[in-house]
Amino acid sequence: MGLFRLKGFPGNGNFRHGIHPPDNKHLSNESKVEVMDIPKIITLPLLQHLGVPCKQLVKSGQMVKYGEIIGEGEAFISASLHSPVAGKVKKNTMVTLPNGMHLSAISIQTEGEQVSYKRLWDEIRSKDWPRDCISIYDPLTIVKVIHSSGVVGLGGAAFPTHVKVTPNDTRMIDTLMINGCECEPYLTCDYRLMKEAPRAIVAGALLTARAVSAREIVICVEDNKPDAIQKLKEATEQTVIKIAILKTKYPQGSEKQLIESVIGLEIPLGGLPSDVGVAMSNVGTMAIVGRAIIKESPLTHRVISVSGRGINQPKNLFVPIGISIDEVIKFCGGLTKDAARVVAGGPMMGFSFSDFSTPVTKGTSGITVLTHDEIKSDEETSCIRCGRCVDACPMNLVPTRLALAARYNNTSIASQYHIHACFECGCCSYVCPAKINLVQLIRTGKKLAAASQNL
Amino acid sequence: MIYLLDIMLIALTAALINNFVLYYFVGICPFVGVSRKVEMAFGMGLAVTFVISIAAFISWSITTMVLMPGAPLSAFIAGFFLSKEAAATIDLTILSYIVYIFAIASSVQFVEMYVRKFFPLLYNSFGVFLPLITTNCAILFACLTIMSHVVGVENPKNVWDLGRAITLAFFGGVGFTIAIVIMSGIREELELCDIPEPFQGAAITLVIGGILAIAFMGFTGVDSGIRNALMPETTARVSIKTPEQTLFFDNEVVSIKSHSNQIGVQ
Amino acid sequence: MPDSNKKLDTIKDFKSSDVKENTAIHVAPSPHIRDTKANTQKMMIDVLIALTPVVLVSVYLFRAYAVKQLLICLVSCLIAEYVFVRMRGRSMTLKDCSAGVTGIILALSLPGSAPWFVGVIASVVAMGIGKIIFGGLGMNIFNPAMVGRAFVMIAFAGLMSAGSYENITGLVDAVSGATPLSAMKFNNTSVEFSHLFFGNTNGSIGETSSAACIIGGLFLVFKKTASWQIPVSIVLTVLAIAGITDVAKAGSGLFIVHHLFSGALMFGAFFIATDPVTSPLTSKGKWIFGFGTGMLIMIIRLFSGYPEGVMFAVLMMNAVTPLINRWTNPQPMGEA
Amino acid sequence: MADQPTAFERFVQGILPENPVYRQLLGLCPTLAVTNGMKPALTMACSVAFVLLCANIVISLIRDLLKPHLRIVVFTLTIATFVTIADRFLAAYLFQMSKTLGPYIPLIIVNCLIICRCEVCASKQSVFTAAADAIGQAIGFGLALSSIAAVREILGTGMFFGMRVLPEVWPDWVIMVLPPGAFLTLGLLLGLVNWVGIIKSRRSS
Amino acid sequence: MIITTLAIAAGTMLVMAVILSFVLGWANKKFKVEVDPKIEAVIEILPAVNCGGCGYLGCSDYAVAIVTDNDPVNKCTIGGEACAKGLARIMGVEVGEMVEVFAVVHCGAHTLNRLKKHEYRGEKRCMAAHQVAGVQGCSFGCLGFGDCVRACHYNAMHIKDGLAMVDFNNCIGCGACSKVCPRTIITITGFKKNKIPIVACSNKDKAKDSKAVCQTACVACKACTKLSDMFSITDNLSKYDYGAYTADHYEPAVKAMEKCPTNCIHFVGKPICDPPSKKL
Amino acid sequence: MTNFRNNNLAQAWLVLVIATVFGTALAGIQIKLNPVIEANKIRETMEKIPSLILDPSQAADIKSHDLVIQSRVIEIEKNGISKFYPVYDVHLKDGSLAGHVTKAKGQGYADKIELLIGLDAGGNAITGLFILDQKETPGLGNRILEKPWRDQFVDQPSGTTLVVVKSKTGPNNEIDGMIDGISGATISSRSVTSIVNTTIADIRPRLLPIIKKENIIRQENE
Repeated sequence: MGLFRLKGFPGNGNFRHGIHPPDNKHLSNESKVEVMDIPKIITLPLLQHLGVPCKQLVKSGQMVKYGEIIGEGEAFISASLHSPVAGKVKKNTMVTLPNGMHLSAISIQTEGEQVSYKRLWDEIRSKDWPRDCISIYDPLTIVKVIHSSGVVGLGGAAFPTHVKVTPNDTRMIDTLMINGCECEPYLTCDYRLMKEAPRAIVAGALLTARAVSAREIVICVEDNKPDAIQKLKEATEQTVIKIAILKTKYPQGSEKQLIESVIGLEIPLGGLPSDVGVAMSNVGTMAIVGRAIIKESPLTHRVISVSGRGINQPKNLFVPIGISIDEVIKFCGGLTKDAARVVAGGPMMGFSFSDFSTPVTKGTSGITVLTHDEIKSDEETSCIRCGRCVDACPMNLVPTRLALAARYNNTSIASQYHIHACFECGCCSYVCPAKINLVQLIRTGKKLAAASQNL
Repeated sequence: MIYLLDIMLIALTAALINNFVLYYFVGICPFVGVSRKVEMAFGMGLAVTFVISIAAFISWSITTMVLMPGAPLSAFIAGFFLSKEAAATIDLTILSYIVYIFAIASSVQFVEMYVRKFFPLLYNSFGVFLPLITTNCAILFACLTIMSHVVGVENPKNVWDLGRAITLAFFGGVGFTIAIVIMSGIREELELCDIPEPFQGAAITLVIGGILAIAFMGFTGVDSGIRNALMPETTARVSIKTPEQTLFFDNEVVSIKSHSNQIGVQ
Repeated sequence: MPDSNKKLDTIKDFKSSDVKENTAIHVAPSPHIRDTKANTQKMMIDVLIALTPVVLVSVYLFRAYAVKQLLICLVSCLIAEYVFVRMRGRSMTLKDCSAGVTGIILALSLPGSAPWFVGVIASVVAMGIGKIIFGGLGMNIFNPAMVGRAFVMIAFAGLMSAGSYENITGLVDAVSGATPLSAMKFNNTSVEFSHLFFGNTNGSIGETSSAACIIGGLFLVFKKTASWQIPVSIVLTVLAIAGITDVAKAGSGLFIVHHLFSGALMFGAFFIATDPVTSPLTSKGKWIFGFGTGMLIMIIRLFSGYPEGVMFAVLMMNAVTPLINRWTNPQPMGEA
Repeated sequence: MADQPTAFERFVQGILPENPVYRQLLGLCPTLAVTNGMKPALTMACSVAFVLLCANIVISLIRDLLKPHLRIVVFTLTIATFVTIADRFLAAYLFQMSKTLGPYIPLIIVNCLIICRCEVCASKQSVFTAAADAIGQAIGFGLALSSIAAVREILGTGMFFGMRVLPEVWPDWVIMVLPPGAFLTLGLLLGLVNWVGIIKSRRSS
Repeated sequence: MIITTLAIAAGTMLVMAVILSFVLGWANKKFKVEVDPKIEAVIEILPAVNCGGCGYLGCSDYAVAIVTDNDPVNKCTIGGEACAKGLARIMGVEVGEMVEVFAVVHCGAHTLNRLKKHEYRGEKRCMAAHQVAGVQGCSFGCLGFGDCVRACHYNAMHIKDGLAMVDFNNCIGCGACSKVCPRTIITITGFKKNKIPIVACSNKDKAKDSKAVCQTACVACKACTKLSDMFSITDNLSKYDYGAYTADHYEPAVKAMEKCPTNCIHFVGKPICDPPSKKL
Repeated sequence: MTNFRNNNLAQAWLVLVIATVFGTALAGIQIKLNPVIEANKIRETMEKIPSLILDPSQAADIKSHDLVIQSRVIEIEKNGISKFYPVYDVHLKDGSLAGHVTKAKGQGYADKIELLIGLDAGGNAITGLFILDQKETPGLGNRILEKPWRDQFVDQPSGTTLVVVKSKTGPNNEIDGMIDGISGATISSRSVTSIVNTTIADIRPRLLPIIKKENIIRQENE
């Protein structure tokens, strides 16, 4: 600690503990982002973000155009929904999202004239994103447009972005941190985006910084992505944006860990980045923000990476939100024979699912298909208190104790040892030699603790 | 120096070597009952240590003043009715058990009421443990041990003074605290263990107590080791002769004829 | 757009089942990948590998005595584990090798001359009272091998003194009868360093050769199966206390050598105290644990009636390990 | 409290269903301390029986005079008196045994078992019932003590009541007559009793 | 000599007793702390032995726990049954006047009835599996990993063929199982008769969706509501009004059970642990 | 009247009565039993004296008032601590001095060990050793109770310091001053030996003057 200092930043580019899983990014990091074709049917769940579901605005049988608002996020913590295709609204269906949410979804049958998705992607990766005329945008307008465009964090949690950028009197934002770490193994969508469309990210970052009136903008990238760093450096020339090159380590991309790495501050337990004067956003989100404000087009598409040894042709794709995962997999050549588990997101924190008609949502950062060999795990044995999980936990918790407490439904011990501080990064499960499902147990323990507090 | 060493060894013996709980088996009830939480156990230990010291003070005073043969107070009162020699032999040690248990019970109750009224905060942290202590054998045991070192000791110079008495009691309480806190730590851990159903609760506590007792046996002889290390034996210097008694022996009967008093046994 | 329409048609024919064909997709909560390098069984096998030098030296030195003791303890530990686990109606746990490790460590900590039933009783106690009664591997508070050994040590004290060892091989002739530490404590005689280091002394079959223990122990530490903090802190503490005592007595230095390399110090520091189940979780806790163990070892060795203190010290520190864990419980990020 | 148990019920309950040691976990100090041989164990059991019987009878006789807030004081006073009597008789007529038992005879005063019986039974029921209760509980206590003492003495010395029952080759398990043996034996026996109880209740249900 | 000794002993005891009663009596008045009269009443009943057997720090601590935290009244081994009854009277928690309550599982699908089930690899707990999509098609039904079995202290829950079952002989209606069920399909229901009808389904999806995942799901066909007005349909799910249940409602309910096209109406309760179905 | 009823003393009348009654009863028991208990305590030591001084054959046919035992206490001061040795001078009926028995206490392995040491008249040799009280490890340390081991002390000259050896093998077998240690309980055997050594060293000089006095008395009688 402290031996290596990050140049120009208070932090040292590293955080306590963490793990080094094989990143397997080579499978897809050389393949350029490809643009998916317009799907025949689009399914848009009404809740694709954290918070309150949006209110459906269209009825069955109604015709919608590309980019038309079909669901309105009325509540503060909610996001609007826009149609990525032109077509006819069909009857609502029930979908079960990979994260277990069972909810109603608008489905749209493609009909009539469509926009070219290729053009949309070209727009994003073009080099003519403005860098100097940002000041023409009023901060409040920026927030409003972000809200109305339905922008949510594309890193995985899908937290509505306008909530983060809404100015707050009590907690002043000092630094805007753009998270380009992408510490999850396999995923390469952020990397490709940074490499192919750095200008859009920069534009979005400048706009967001203006909205939150941050003095500093930092783009954080792990040191295993030299190409992206190079491109970003070029794109950020003559701007205030700094680039922090961080140690490759999981979970470097978690906001608490990232802030510790770069700024050297710890977010208080149960607090938010804004408690230490930081606003944080994903690189993908920044590109979308730039697009929403400058091109005035809402969030309808995103970049995902489809990777893993269980897929025939790992690819990075520019897909419309609401496209069925079936089609995505089909586009990537289908599953191999030994595919065993399909995960929405990365293998550490993603959600596995079995129903391939599930749509891609705003929070889907990738689809990872793992093979039998990769997930083969030994039978669970007893915890021998070796302490490896303690040495791995980035939150400095004692996972084994939390997990045992959860297993024996002992919520008082669980709360005493701060079970709620766990953000389920999976480091402990990864290193556990006894193959105990620590994270899963802690997750149930959190539910139990919450339930017992409510009683 | 020698007195200090003596005190130190009494303390060490009471706290670790001959631990009240693990060697003498006194205070088993709270050891089994009130050892589920470390905070609880620590509070209990503190309360016991406090009460045991008070009880030792009271019982030592009563024993030396009233109960033991020739105690000043009872001899003084008896002096009104009897000759001086007879008054000096008044022996009330038979009342000792009753007196001790009453001294303990009333001091516990008094302290509890006092603390509860005037120090509610203190009461919440340690006063709540007080009622549990009356039936704690450790306190009575300490009083009895002190008594055995005060009454009926052959060598008048070996009779314990107040300092030794309180040291024994206080460190006996410390030893109790150590044992119960260790036990509570282990039992908190056991909350997360898959203990066979029949052994849950008291049984596993006793088994752990057994293993702890084994571990504490490692301290056996530490006191004499320290004594030998710090104070090697040296040769005698002065000698004083003391009064003589004549005794007669035969196979069946012992009779003692001494200059002062005569006790005949048939 | 005619092109895209044509493509839409192909997608229309495509069903969910096509993707899943010939594959067995299953679901599970995250994380989906695991570190495949380490598992409990491998850790236990590491311990077994680390024990090989000690076992080999003990067999070389004590011949049939060592073989007999090792076999008795190993077999009876395995049988005891089997029987007790069956009594509980739980799934068999022999596969994780922990019973084997306990058996071998137990055998190595017994003198070769101890009769057969000592090994058997020690094994049954180690497995039953030391382990299964707490719920099996990982739940035990005390080191099972040490519980077993302590039980027979106190139960059959007469049989457990290595003094009754009969010299058959002629290899162990440095001191007749007494172990180096008891010779030192009771007779004020000392043994050459080389004998202590290579093990040509009397004692429990595994503890005599410090060299073998150090080799095995370094392997364990290198494989990260055992933590390095505990052995280091134990050795440092013992070194410091023995050094101070030696200086106070104006000794020759042999005193330090004796305390470091004889008795079960090296064996205990590397193989017994490092048992992850019964030692603290955090590295701070491990330092405290090692320091406490070293202190207690020296207190027992210097003052108590026992010449040797590793077993009692480890048991006592096992008992306070939950408290150490409590005091050194890491503060979650952002809490402090 | 109309439905107080009858004398016979009290008597039977004390022996096994409400065994003071195994079921109620009362009076553990002497249970652990004096059970390294059958003789001290039985002497202790007899002393407890004597104190229990006398205290129960006396309390039952004066039960109508008891004031609620002073009842514990009276109990303690009575118990302490009878304990003193028992102690002195042992010292006078069984001197060696009295020396062996040492402070554990006076510690009967704080044995929860007796105060518990005074509270539960003697202060509410007639002399006859109280006596039956005392005898039942005393038998239960004696059984518990002798079961532990039997295990400890036989394993620890190969003897029973001081007479050799196991062959000479039997290696004495010295630990059994030392403090750890007391804890372990009681713990394991307690587990065994619980186990039998669990099996019984499983079968019946 | 003898007389004097006796007199002095008696005198010592008397003096001690007098001092004691004076000091404690005075202290009792002087240091009196006002407490809840209910707690005082409870303390009166408890034996005041302060043995700690209940796990509390003495009798008054237990009394406070009983009054303020509603702790069980039967923890005092010394006081025994009589004490527990007295305490129960003070606390007014008389058992026996209330309707018997039991746990009821609102799901009737065994493994074979479930469609779109996938192998689940992970912690075998309902709470963990509930957070994973696609363990089984139905998002409402019983996961069958037995969180309720582990929560039950009375050996009254069993998993049979992937479905939680209540053993009504052992169930005391404590509600521990319903608290841990992540899908809240276990409810604690008052049983006015030995057997009452339940709707063994919790799927709130429309008929098409629920049929797709389960053979025995309620399809909200309203057949039962026509036969008995005790049934009502809310959220595509039939519900039974237990509160108004009387003996008169037995026959219509039986008819409804027979009529139900997916066999999701069952009669459950004592004396049998019910594997309820007529055809399957 | 009501005032009186509420008085603490009036409330506690039962306690007062019981306390008084019980106190009297106990005192009665004390008066009755105390002599027996005291005698027990003395008998404990007295019973052992003949076997410690006399040959076993002699000890067996000791008759009424065959021995006259004179007790005294010898106080030794060392390092500021004074030690007390109760010494019993045993005379035969004819007035001749048979020997001395002394009670000695010392630290053993586990706890204090209390011994009776028998010395011949003049304190020149040990005639017997008996262990009154010990808490040594059963099976190991408490083998000091065994007669064969204790008998090693008999006939050892009191002038030499006794030494515990590992095993008295070979020609050393009969050498004075060697005590065979108990295997596995070196500390206990050493403790006993050192208590014996210290005691004899302490009291031997104090025995001699009396012996002289006894001799003078006898001579005068003759």
